[in-house]
Amino acid sequence: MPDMRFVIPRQDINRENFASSAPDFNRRSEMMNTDRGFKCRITNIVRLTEHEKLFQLRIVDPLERAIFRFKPGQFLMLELPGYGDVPISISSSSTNHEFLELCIRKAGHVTSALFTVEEGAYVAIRGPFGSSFPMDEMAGHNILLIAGGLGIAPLRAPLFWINEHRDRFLDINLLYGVKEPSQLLFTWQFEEWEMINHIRLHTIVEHGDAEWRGKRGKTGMITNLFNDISVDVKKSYAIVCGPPIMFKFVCGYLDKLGIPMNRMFVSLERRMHCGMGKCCRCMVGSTFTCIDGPVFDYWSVMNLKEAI
Amino acid sequence: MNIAKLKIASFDFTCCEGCQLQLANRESTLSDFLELLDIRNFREILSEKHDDYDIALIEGSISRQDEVERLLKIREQAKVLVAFGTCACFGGINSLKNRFRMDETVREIYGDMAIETLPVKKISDVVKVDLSIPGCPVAKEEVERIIVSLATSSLVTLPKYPVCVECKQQLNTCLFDLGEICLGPITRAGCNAVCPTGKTACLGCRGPAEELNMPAFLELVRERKLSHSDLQEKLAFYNAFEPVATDET
Amino acid sequence: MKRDFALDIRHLTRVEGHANIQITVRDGQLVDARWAIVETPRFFEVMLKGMSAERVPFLTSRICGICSISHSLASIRAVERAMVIVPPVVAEKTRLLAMHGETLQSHALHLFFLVAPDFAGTSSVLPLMQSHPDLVRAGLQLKELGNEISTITTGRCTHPVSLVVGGISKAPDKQRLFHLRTMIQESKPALEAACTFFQSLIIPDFSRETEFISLSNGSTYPAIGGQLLSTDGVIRNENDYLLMTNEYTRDFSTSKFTRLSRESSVAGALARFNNNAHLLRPGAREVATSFGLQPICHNPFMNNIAQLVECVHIIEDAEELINSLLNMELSEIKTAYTPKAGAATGAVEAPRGILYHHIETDDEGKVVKADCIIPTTQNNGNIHDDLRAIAAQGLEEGKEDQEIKKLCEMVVRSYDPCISCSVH
Amino acid sequence: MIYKVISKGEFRRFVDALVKSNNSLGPRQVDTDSQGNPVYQFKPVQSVEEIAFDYTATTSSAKHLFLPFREELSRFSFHGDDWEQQINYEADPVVLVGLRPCDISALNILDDVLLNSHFPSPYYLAKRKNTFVIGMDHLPLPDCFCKSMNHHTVTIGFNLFCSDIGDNYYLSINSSKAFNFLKEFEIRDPSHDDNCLLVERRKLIQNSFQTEIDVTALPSILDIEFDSPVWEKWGQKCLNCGTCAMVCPSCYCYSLTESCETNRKGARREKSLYSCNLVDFAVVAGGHNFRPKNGDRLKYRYYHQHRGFAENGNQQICVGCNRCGRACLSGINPKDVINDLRMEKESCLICVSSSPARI
Ligand SMILES: Cc1cc2nc3c(=O)[nH]c(=O)nc-3n(C[C@H](O)[C@H](O)[C@H](O)COP(=O)(O)OP(=O)(O)OC[C@H]3O[C@@H](n4cnc5c(N)ncnc54)[C@H](O)[C@@H]3O)c2cc1C
Ligand code: SF4
Ligand code: SF4
Ligand code: SF4
Repeated sequence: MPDMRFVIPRQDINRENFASSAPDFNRRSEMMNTDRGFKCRITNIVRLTEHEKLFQLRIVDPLERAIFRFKPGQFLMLELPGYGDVPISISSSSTNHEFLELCIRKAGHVTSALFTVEEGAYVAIRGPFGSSFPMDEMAGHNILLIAGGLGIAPLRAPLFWINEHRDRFLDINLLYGVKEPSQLLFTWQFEEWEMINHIRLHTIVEHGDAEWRGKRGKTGMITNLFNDISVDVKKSYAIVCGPPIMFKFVCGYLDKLGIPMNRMFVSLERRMHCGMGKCCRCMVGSTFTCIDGPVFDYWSVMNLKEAI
Repeated sequence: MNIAKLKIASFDFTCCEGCQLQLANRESTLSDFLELLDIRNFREILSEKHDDYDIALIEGSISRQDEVERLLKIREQAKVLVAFGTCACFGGINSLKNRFRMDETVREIYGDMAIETLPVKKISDVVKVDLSIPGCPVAKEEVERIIVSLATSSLVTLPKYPVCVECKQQLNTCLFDLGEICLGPITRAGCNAVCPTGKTACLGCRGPAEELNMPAFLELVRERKLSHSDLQEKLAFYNAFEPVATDET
Repeated sequence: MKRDFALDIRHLTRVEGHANIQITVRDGQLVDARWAIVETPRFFEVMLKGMSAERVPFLTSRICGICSISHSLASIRAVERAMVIVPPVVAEKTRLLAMHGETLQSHALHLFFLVAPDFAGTSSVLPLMQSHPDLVRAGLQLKELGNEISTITTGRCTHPVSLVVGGISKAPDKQRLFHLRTMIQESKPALEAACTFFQSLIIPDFSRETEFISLSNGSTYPAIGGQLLSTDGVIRNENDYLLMTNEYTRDFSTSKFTRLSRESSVAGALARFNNNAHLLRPGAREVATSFGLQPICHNPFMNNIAQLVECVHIIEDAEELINSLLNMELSEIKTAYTPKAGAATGAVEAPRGILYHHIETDDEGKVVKADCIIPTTQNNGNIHDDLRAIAAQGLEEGKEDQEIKKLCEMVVRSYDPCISCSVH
Repeated sequence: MIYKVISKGEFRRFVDALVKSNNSLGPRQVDTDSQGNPVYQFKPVQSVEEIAFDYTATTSSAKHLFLPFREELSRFSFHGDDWEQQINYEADPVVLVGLRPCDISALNILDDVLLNSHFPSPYYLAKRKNTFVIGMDHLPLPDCFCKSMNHHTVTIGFNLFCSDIGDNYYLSINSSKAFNFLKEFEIRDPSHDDNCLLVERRKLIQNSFQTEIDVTALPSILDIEFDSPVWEKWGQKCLNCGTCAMVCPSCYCYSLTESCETNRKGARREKSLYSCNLVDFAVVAGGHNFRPKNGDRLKYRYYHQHRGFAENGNQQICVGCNRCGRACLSGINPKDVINDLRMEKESCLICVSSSPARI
């Protein structure tokens, strides 16, 4: 029989004060709920290309919906129960509190399973996590948005923001390159962006087909588009999203043009398991992509080991 | 999650049938496990036979011509052919026979009786294998996990790291510290380090871990002055590793 | 009416391994009835050559997926006797407990998965899960108990890891032994349910006089080692196993045949019972009586009942073994030894009968010669002869072809043949 | 903190009372190695007799009691198309006897990473709060280098810490729980002599270290030497076996897996401790491996241990217990690796004008 005098009482971690505890473990316990996801209903699925779909999500619980806020550039962990969770950038407007949009490419285990679910299914999201594009700091400047391939997905959130606050910005150029014309995403928004939001849109593909050439579309690498624009380096910010190899060329070019490194922003991708700076999967040098990133200015990236 | 049952069949070749037997183990989840399956052919427990299976579990290695033909037929039918157990994946202990001449081997056991036998082959020497589940015997827990993954069309994976990870998680004393050679550092995990946990050396039944570092492993055995012949006997036991140089230096 | 028929069962189902039953009847006369094993041989005796003795049990356990513990222990016993190594008491008790676990698991698998469908008229255990859920649950519970005993004593239930020459490499965990004791107590209703079910079955009426061979040590129900004893009165020393078996080959079978005083003989649960019934634990003896089973019983179908009786015995015995292990200091578990030359036989009672391993080592303790004689090999002759007798009896009684076929299959299954094991 | 002195006999009675009333773990001898040395591990104990108070060091740290090697984080149960998520992070109280200062320091570091950072881990917190830690000092082993890491003493992170001052233990009591328990036993205030004995004991420990590592400016050296051939050299020896990370008291990297239950009525999210030395740690979708070579991965472990990551304010997280060095079958240990790296650096600094060719 245990001697009751020496039995250690069990301590509930949600209770703030327990005088008998040894060290001070009370800090930040208000953020305890990080492993519980918000349940979302998939309200709409749009097939963009063979490999990409746009998922529209609505947080089920009204209270959770009301408190969920994010900044352009942040990502969330999307959980498909039974399969796992993956980091996905939020691709919708940060002022839209009704729906979230996620543009997802079928890449592996979880994303393939996501491609089999239908509208009405329930998933969970954790987050938002990570750093964001400094939209306020960029106000009053020209913005150069450069997207390669799926890089357009994380660019959509800042783009929405810019469009909603169009008067705060000067010239906006969107450079968008993909491999083939069929891979161009969000084409239905191009006209709106150009006509209503006065964004100068430049697209380029690596391999154009006959139809593309017929419409006099450009072919080549994304860097070829630089000939079409004039950049006022003193008054410009750049946001670059795409495969790592693209950073090197694009940012290298902009650097040469004279845009300061701390005015160029990139979004990095690494394998993530937790999104909370604990699993150490997404380390780049000594920096966590999930907490310190995914959005970094180019100066920081240059100083990270193994970044690109 | 409602999913169609997997049309599965189980076939045994040259082996002890211990891997098949594992399918009937883990009694606590057995009925749930069988719920996932539509067993079309399984001689060991079932009298009916049907030939419309999608998944074929192949147990054992190949050591006679009629087995080759039977296997080729199964390959034609099966959408997913699974090498089930170490004998199927690597040849297993049966391969120890290959060190001897076949005619002498037969004479030794059967005298002058005419018995056919071929040098032992693993399944992938004969047909294409879609999925390998190693283990002597296979671990039912892993089989269950893989079958559930197949049923839910999830990713089927085996650990890529070596047994030492799981061994340390069991707080075992390393067998090298007890003066024995253990193949844990070069063998694929997934068995929960059963052998080192029972304090006997890992003999590598799950085959090589991914990107194993054989030179470093050999160096380790040399440095600790452990017996080279013991090492070779262990490496050869399941035929899962490339033979190593014989010099005793 | 004189009838013709040919029965050709290629790869009998619900047995371990590949074998065929062939019966030919012409003009109402039984022309031929044979038990033909076609399993691919693996040549273990050759593989063992040159292997160090300490590794032998790890190889021989792979002879059979069902009775791997018996094979391990037979090899270990042979090597220990050859090199004069005496294992500590704790090791011996643990080994015996391990054997019990294996036998329980094997008997449960046989009785519930392979035999019960015959009596219930189904093709496998799967439909029984719906029609007799309690019976299947009881079977699973006993099988699980057997597996758990093996796992706790040897590290895993198939292909043991901690049975080694000299003793055991790791002592069973006392916490888990406690848990095992609870499991045993909880299994008793399952055992009763099984007995009630088998009481309700009609055991085919068939008998053919034969010779039963088992181990015997005079004081306890046999398991590991002892003298070799036959119901015809032959007694031999363990090392003289060859005189007990007299192996020979038949051209239709990859598994060999054996004989002793008669054309054929039997090993297994019924043989153990016939030779040692008085050494069973009281509970087991009671169950035997309730089935009208008494020595010497010559009905092969009663082998199933003998297995059930043994389950009762094992569970009682295991409980006592666990109690005594729990009261011991489990520190001394292995005797140190230096490998040396020697030769000896290790005989154990595997679930299906006597299993002999004979091992000869050189000065470095490497195997120079090995011989394994498997219970099913010893039963082949008797199965073969029973097939002929039961088919003839069926013809005489004017039974339908299908009925004869079923009886033939059933009589083979009652031996619980372990075919891949016999062709090792 | 309150300081008291307790006789060794009375202390044993105290520990026995605790151990008998709670789930407890302490160092126990589990084996004898081939050299005849005892092997210790933290194992469950039922009475004070089972605790090896004079143990040297356990092979594995006590980390897994706070960060289990495998841990279920949450569970989903499915109903039709819908599901529910259940999370349970409660923990039962545990008494942990015999932690060394370095082990406790490692816990403090884990506290920093897992509690005082962006997203505190409730799972860890529950276990940490419910573990009653009794620390004990010891004379360093020949290969301990905790002094170099400044972790040979510890002032927080335990409930009770015992310094051996001959016939008595000098107790540092750091929680009211411990103080309450001790009220039932014979303790006294430290005398002047006791204080002197304590100082002497500390000096003795301080002076008994045989292994030292120069860690000055190590973080920046690690940054500068990111591409050093030293990594390649040690990487060639590394077996990618993860042993070092499993036994280390402060390695905490993990992986998450989700698996469906066999009856498909639910799924579990499970966390398993991982190691940056394992081959697939940095593999991303599509199969690209950011750290394909042994050396890259080994470097990352050292980078993490000795340079520190942001969540921990870029502090070193290695406490200098050398468990990794002892357990590594390839003889890779922090002292040799770091010295090698330093040599590299320093030999270059000496030859300011023309660097010698690398062999
Ligand atoms: C910040 C950020 C933003 C991103 N935004 C987007 C976006 O907007 N759109 C988009 O399409 N993609 C985006 N990605 C990429 C996306 O996260 C990956 O494509 C995705 O994680 C691939 O996951 P998968 O499960 O399909 O592939 P896999 O790599 O097959 O699986 C990843 C997960 O499955 C499990 N897993 C995989 N392999 C194994 C194994 N061998 N063993 C055990 N478990 C395994 C792991 O738990 C892992 O988390 C982003 C990535 C990051 C880091
Ligand atoms: S016993 Fe074997 S598996 Fe375990 S750590 Fe040592 S080498 Fe690795
Ligand atoms: S450093 Fe040593 S212990 Fe760590 S992974 Fe490499 S070989 Fe294993
Ligand atoms: S890295 Fe090695 S020395 Fe440092 S704390 Fe971990 S195990 Fe101890």
